[in-house]
Amino acid sequence: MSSGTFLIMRHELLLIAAALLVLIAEIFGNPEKKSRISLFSIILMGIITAVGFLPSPAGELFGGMYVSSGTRLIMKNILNIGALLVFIQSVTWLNKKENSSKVSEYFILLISTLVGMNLMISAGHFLIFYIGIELATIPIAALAAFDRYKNKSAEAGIKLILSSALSSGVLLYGLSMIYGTTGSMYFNEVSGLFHNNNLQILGFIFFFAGMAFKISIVPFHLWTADVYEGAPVNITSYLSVISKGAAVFILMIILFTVFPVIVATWQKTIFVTSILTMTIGNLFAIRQQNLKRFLAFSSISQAGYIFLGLIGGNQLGMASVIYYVLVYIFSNLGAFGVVIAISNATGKENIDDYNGLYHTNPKLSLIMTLALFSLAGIPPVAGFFGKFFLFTGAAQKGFYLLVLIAVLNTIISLFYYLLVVKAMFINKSENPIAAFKSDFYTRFALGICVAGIVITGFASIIFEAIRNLSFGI
Amino acid sequence: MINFSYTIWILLLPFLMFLLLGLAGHKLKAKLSGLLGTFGLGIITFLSYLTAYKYFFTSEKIDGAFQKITALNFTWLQFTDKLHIDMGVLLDPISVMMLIVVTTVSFMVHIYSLGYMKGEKGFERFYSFLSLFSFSMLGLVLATNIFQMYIFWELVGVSSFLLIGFYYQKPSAVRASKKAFIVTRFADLGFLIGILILSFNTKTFDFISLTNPSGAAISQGSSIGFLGLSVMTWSMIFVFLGGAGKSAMFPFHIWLPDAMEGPTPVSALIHAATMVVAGVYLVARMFPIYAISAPVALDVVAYVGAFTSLFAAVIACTQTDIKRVLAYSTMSQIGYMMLALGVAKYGGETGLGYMASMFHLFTHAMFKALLFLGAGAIIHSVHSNYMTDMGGLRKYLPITHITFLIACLTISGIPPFSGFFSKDEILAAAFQSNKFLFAVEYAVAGITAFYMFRIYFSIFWGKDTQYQHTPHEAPATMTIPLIILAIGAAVSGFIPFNKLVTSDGKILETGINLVIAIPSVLIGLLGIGIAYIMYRRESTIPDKLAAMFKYSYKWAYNKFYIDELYLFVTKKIIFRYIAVPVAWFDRHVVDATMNTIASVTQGVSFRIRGFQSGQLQKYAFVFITGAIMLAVLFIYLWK
Amino acid sequence: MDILSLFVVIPVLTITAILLLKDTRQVRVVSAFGMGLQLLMAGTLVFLYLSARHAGNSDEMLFVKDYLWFKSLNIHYSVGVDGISVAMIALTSLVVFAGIFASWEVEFLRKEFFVSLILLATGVFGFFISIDLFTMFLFYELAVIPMYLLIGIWGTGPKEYSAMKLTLMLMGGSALLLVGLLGIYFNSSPDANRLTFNILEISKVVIPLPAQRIFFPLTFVGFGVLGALFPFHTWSPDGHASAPTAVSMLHAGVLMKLGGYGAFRVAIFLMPEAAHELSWIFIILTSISVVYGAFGAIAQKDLKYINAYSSVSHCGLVLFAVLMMNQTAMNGAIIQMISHGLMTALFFALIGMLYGRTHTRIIYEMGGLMKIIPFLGVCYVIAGLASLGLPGLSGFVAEATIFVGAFQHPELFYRIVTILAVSSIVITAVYVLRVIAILLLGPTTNEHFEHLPDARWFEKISVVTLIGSVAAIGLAPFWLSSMIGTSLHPIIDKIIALNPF
Amino acid sequence: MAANQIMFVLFSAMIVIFSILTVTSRRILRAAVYLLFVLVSTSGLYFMLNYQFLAAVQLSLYAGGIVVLIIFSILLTSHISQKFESSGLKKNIFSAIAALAGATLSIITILDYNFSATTEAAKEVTMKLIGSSLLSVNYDGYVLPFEVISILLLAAMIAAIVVAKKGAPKPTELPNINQE
Amino acid sequence: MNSGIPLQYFLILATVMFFTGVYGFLTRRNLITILMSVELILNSVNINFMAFNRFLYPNKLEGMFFSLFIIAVAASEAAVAIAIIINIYRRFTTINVEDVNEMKF
Repeated sequence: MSSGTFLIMRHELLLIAAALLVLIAEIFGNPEKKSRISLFSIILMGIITAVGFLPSPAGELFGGMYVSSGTRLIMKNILNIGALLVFIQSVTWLNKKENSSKVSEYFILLISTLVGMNLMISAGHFLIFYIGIELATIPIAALAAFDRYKNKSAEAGIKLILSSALSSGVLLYGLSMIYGTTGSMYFNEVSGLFHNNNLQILGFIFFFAGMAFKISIVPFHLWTADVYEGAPVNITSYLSVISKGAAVFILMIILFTVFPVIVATWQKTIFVTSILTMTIGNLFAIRQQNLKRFLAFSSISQAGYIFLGLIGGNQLGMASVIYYVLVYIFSNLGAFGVVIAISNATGKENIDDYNGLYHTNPKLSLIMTLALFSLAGIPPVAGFFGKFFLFTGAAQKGFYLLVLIAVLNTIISLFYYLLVVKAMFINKSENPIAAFKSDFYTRFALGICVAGIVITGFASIIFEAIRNLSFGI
Repeated sequence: MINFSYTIWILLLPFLMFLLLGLAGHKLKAKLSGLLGTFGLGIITFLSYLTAYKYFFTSEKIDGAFQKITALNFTWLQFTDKLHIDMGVLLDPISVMMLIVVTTVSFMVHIYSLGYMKGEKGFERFYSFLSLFSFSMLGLVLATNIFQMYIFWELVGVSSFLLIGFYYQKPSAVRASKKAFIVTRFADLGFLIGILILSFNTKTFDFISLTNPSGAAISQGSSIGFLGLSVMTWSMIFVFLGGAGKSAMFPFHIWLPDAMEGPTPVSALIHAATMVVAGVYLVARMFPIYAISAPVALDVVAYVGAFTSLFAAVIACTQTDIKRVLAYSTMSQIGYMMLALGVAKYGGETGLGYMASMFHLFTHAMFKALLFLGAGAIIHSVHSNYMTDMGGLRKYLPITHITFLIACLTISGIPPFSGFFSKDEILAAAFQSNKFLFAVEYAVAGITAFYMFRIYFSIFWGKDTQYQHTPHEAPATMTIPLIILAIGAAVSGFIPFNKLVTSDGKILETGINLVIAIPSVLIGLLGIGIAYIMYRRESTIPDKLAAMFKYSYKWAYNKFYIDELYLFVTKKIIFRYIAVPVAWFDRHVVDATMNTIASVTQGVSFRIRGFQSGQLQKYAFVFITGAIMLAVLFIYLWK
Repeated sequence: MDILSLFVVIPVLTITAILLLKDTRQVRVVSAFGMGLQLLMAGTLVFLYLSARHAGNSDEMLFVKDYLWFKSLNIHYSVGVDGISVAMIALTSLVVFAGIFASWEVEFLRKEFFVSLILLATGVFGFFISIDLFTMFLFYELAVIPMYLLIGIWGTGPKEYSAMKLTLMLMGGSALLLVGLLGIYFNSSPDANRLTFNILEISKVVIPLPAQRIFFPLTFVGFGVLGALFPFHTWSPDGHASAPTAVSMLHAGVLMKLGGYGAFRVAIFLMPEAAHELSWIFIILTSISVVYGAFGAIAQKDLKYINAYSSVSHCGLVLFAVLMMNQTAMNGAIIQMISHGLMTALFFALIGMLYGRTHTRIIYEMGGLMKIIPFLGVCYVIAGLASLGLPGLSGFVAEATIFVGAFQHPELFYRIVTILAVSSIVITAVYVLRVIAILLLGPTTNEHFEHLPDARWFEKISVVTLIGSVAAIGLAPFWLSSMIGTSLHPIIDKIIALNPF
Repeated sequence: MAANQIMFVLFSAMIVIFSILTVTSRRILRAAVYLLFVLVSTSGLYFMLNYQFLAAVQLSLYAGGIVVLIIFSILLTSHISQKFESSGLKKNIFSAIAALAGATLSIITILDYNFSATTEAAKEVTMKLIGSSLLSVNYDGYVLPFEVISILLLAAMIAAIVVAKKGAPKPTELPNINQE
Repeated sequence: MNSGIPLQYFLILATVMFFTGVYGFLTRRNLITILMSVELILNSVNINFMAFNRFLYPNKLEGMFFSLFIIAVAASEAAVAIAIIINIYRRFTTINVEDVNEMKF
């Protein structure tokens, strides 16, 4: 393996190395001081994230099975940032007694899912893509079932793994058809051999259904809420941003590079599903009381908006999707960060519990508000820019109707985001959550999120950088 | 060319006075503010007389006609290149004549109020409002363009509103002021629409270019028809609506009697002498257009004027509140003026009506102000408005008695008092052009004499009423204006109006037409005679008559139920059947639609919750069917 | 730092300063200072603008500054003003200044209140200085959102419902608007690589008519929602009724103007053909707004509702005039915006002060207040008179200009509709006088009110500022009118050039 | 009928029948055994198709590994003789409709497609070829997935342990801050 | 060895198996039997890959390798799933899928 190979594959290799290091630390470390493993993992992840930004050559490895390019690198970097944030946010929770025996497992599993995602993004072959996606899912299911003393956690785990198995089955079935009609599983070969025939479309739809499952696109989304609610909050946040983001990235890459021939078909597919997704996600979110469930549906509808960037198949759309995922990571992790902090301190996860939060914990409320506004796309925070660019991407190809439906949907979403804001600022509570001080990790992570929410929008350089690396069909 | 630019002070002074008294008045001593206001108006009066002298006697005439002089003019608000509101001073015979009327009466009222309003709360407020009114009225009179006139027209309306509602804690005063404002506002709407139509066609607001009989503007729009009448006619009718509102012509007359809730000096100034004749002034101002381009509109003016004069005169006979009687009498007299304008034509002999109208306006201002101030003096001493509470007052109020008598004789058209001359001209003009209208006016002359002497006899003669406090003559501040006005009323008939104020500015040769003069004096005397019989002493005749014509009396007493009709329209129709339903519609239909969208969303959200059943297999089912349906859709249905 | 950006920077600095303050009592002083500075700045801007025009600078926009922001989409942060925006900025500074004093006695979460209020103002200022559609939209939404908290936290009555409704409906408007703006953007240049959000540049091209037909209604209605266009006005009564005083002032006084301004500056200016073609629909809607709002006001009992409906009527007049698409009417529309902004702010300030004393807004529960609180009473009468269009106060100037302008429309239909709209002045008089009569005049009905205190110094500052401005415009409208008029020329030229009707 | 055709019919019949039995049998252990039969028959098919290596993998990993795992877990969680009640009729019908619809759709689409027979020479699937392909870093080489799958297996192992591991302390009650 | 058997037969066989698995997934109540249905599904996919590889693209071994890795992934998936199922059994004392629905709506 040459150094060039290492450079190209450094994300995956470093992550694997990190996983092994954590494993070694687990085995040889002092069992009394396991909490240090958290810090160790965070430092490792921090280093990996930083290294990821070093310039890197683009190239193909393994006869085209592994592809690296600027776009894919930036996607991986974005995921790394998100993962790092999740890591930091997890510390308080992991320090609890009931979790103390599983700290290193937690990090190893998370890192291995990250390896899976990175591989899947760099895939040049459906096999790598498939293994990557499974590697990114199976450990997550175990993590969802991490709270072994909670029924809901176990339920979340089983629902995730079984549904995901079904979706993988459907996806594979679709892939088998694509294979049967093209004779190859290499991305660049498939795209050349694709025609607009029924069997291929059927294969594509099944493939799409499998992917849509991962992104929680309606009607393949039903697992989302239950899993999000049942899983530990950190895992929920990880699922809702990192897993989803990775799936969006790879779907986008595949759509753009493998399926340009049937662009009309997948545009229609996306058109229908994104409308369904936004609307259904929003409609369900309205009624939710549990914040995790609430954010689950919100993330479903967010996925619908993200599809608007995909639909055009244009450079702008791609840039806006990548950019939006970045913004979304900050916003959603900001919101989850607050939920995690409060959940850790009080165990409360309901919107009603947040009544009068502003009077006791103003900073947390403000961060939550900022994050929710960013999710809703309210200026001047980054979410506004993200949504604007997504819609611009769709409008560029003339999907004005879709944009209109999407923006009308943002009103519904604004409604329920405001419900939370209302709870925190306006509602009175007999028994509000008492003032508490979060530990350093929580505050640090939230600080990064806030900075991200605020800066990502205004600093046009971020978007421009992404834009320059993006490509259209 | 004479420099008239000082006339700006005629406008500025009262405005400054208004600001001074309005903003700082409560800090001054009450008496000082009154004196200040009076003094200010004195200066204005002086300036006005100066202007009148210079205009009529020293200004240059062209072709034997008085010229319209734009003393000063500046653009206040530019709409388009041609349409712009200017603020300025236009001097021509009628504006100068009005200047005299307004300042004279106003000055008298200012002095009079020093006594009448003494000790009232809000004395300085009263004077600031009076200043505001003077400012507005003068601005109206001197307007160089129709929009300026409209502006001051509105201001006059609001000062009238403020003054009627001066006793703002008295519900009836509040109601009356509101009514006055809204009714006139409604009429002003017509005025504004008229202006819009007029300016759309003529592309100018300027009076001089509008009313130039040979100018381009005057013929604009008379050829464009709309609903059977020319556009010019429409616009003039609409403009007249505005005039009718201010001048309390039927059917906009209802506010005037109620307006008597205001302090009596205000009634004298605004609701007798000056503001209410603004409508007449407006028609006179636009007269060339009426006469040349919109004769139909002019006929409307004539008939409305005639009807109102008769209608009001009849009601006046039945009222017992002396101020109300005077108010109806005012309406009736203004009807005279309107009629006179309506029957006139532009220029020459046929323009007699125009001159007569202006003449009557002038004399009427004098004697009606006198009447009101006299009534004020009476009320001041008796503390009642009702003539049923009065009687035999001649002993207690000698000066008031004499001046009031002069005024009554004047209005009844008895020579040599001024009313005789002006009314005679009007009747002559009516006789010239329309015998029917002449007949009406002739009858009205008789009725007028009757009802005026009805109150005269009831107050000063009649039964000897026992008063709780012995009535006493008013102070000098009140009697002096009475005397001055009485002199004015008596002698102003000798002013040669035919040489000064005519439709085309040229001298009009007129004389006393005995054929008309003698019968009119006779009918006046007849009216006085009947009144003498009925009211000189306590008599049962009026009651008998009232019983005999029970229903007609009742109708007239109740002012022909016009007020009730209005009340019905406003309260019932507008409020209950339009405004309330609109408000209801807004809340329960428009808003409800918006709320329904929200509740439907929530409802749908609730209904579809079954999809999220928590059952893994149902999820899978949806997944599979979803995939299959998408496949079917995109393979077979929507390829 | 250019002068225009200062209008955004100063509020932001003020907010920062407030946030850094420890002592909440100083908050209002700092706010007043910041907004006072802003008012001075506005004065300076007016002066600079007029002197630049006087010096012969005939550019369409002055003080233009342009910074490239998002290169790939050609999004700029670009600011510039013409007479219209200068006037609107002046209006905003006045109202905000008065609003600060009107909320002098907010006790609950004072810091947050002033921060939200100034944030709202920031959005409005930003909107008026922007000449780039993107930043304009950004500031537009920025202005809407603090409203939710302001009403929700500091409001009265069904505040949560009203706040939510207001926010959602306004965001609904901005949703339509967003689509409209994107449509404009993608048609802003025949060359796909030279698309722009810059209003001035877009105005130089003709957007294809089929595109205009789609995007004009979207844009117009999008702004129209904020401008209380029938039937999208229903947020207004509830919102105003529940909002705290300063917020009502700002909202009715300034925020609703964003609608009119946007409809004019974006919808009509950039898409005149469609505007001309479709104006009849919106003319009908706006005339309904005008008359219907006025009738709606007659039947109300709550002072704020009355004023809210009257705002519907008056703002309807703005859109009505804008749609007439000629110089005079548009000029009138702008003056009406300013005039209505001032007087409705005045109204709401006074209503707030009355409410603070009597704790009711139902007119029938009050009466004869003139005697007890003459200062406020007189101010209320003045506001009422301004509202019904009394000459000498700003309302008349605006309405007269609008009506004369609208009546210049060459088509009979428009003139007849104008007459309909004109008739609203009577209805306005009816409800204004009705309120004045019940509220202020007549005998005092409630003995509890006998000893109410009259206005205090900060209230006087607030009210006098506004009345002064109302009267200034009313007495000397020519400078305002001509300042706006000159700025309208390019717009009118474009309309005339494209629509030789 | 040629031998291979007979074999095909045999295998496919077994696959279909046992598949259906797997998903319908009311005794769980039987179902597991039926699954085993299906998997074995499938490996028979692979033999038929000349993929001996994969057939072997199928037998060892699938039939030998997974099914044993399943049976273990059955033993852990159920009584062997337990007959569980059949699921609701409505659910069965709807599921059957969905499955039938899906199958119909797929089959129609498959039959609709004109597969062009290959003209390429078949590669001999020798162990050597498989081995070298599996370790090749070039085109058509599978070393990368081979390596990654090892990580997956490791992760899966850890995951399974994390979930199933006993002995972690029970969660402590949260301090109720509100009462402090 | 595959002469005389059309490719379609294999495909149909796989399809039937696939949807049988789907049916099982949708109807079986026991979590383990659901897992078994998943195995059926994956197995059917494998048949597809093998058949395509053999009939259409015999010069490369992509299909075969794909199947190989699917089997491996299926194994690890099954391992984790079974671990979770056992955990479910501990928590709920049942592995009936219909009883595992604490979270809904």
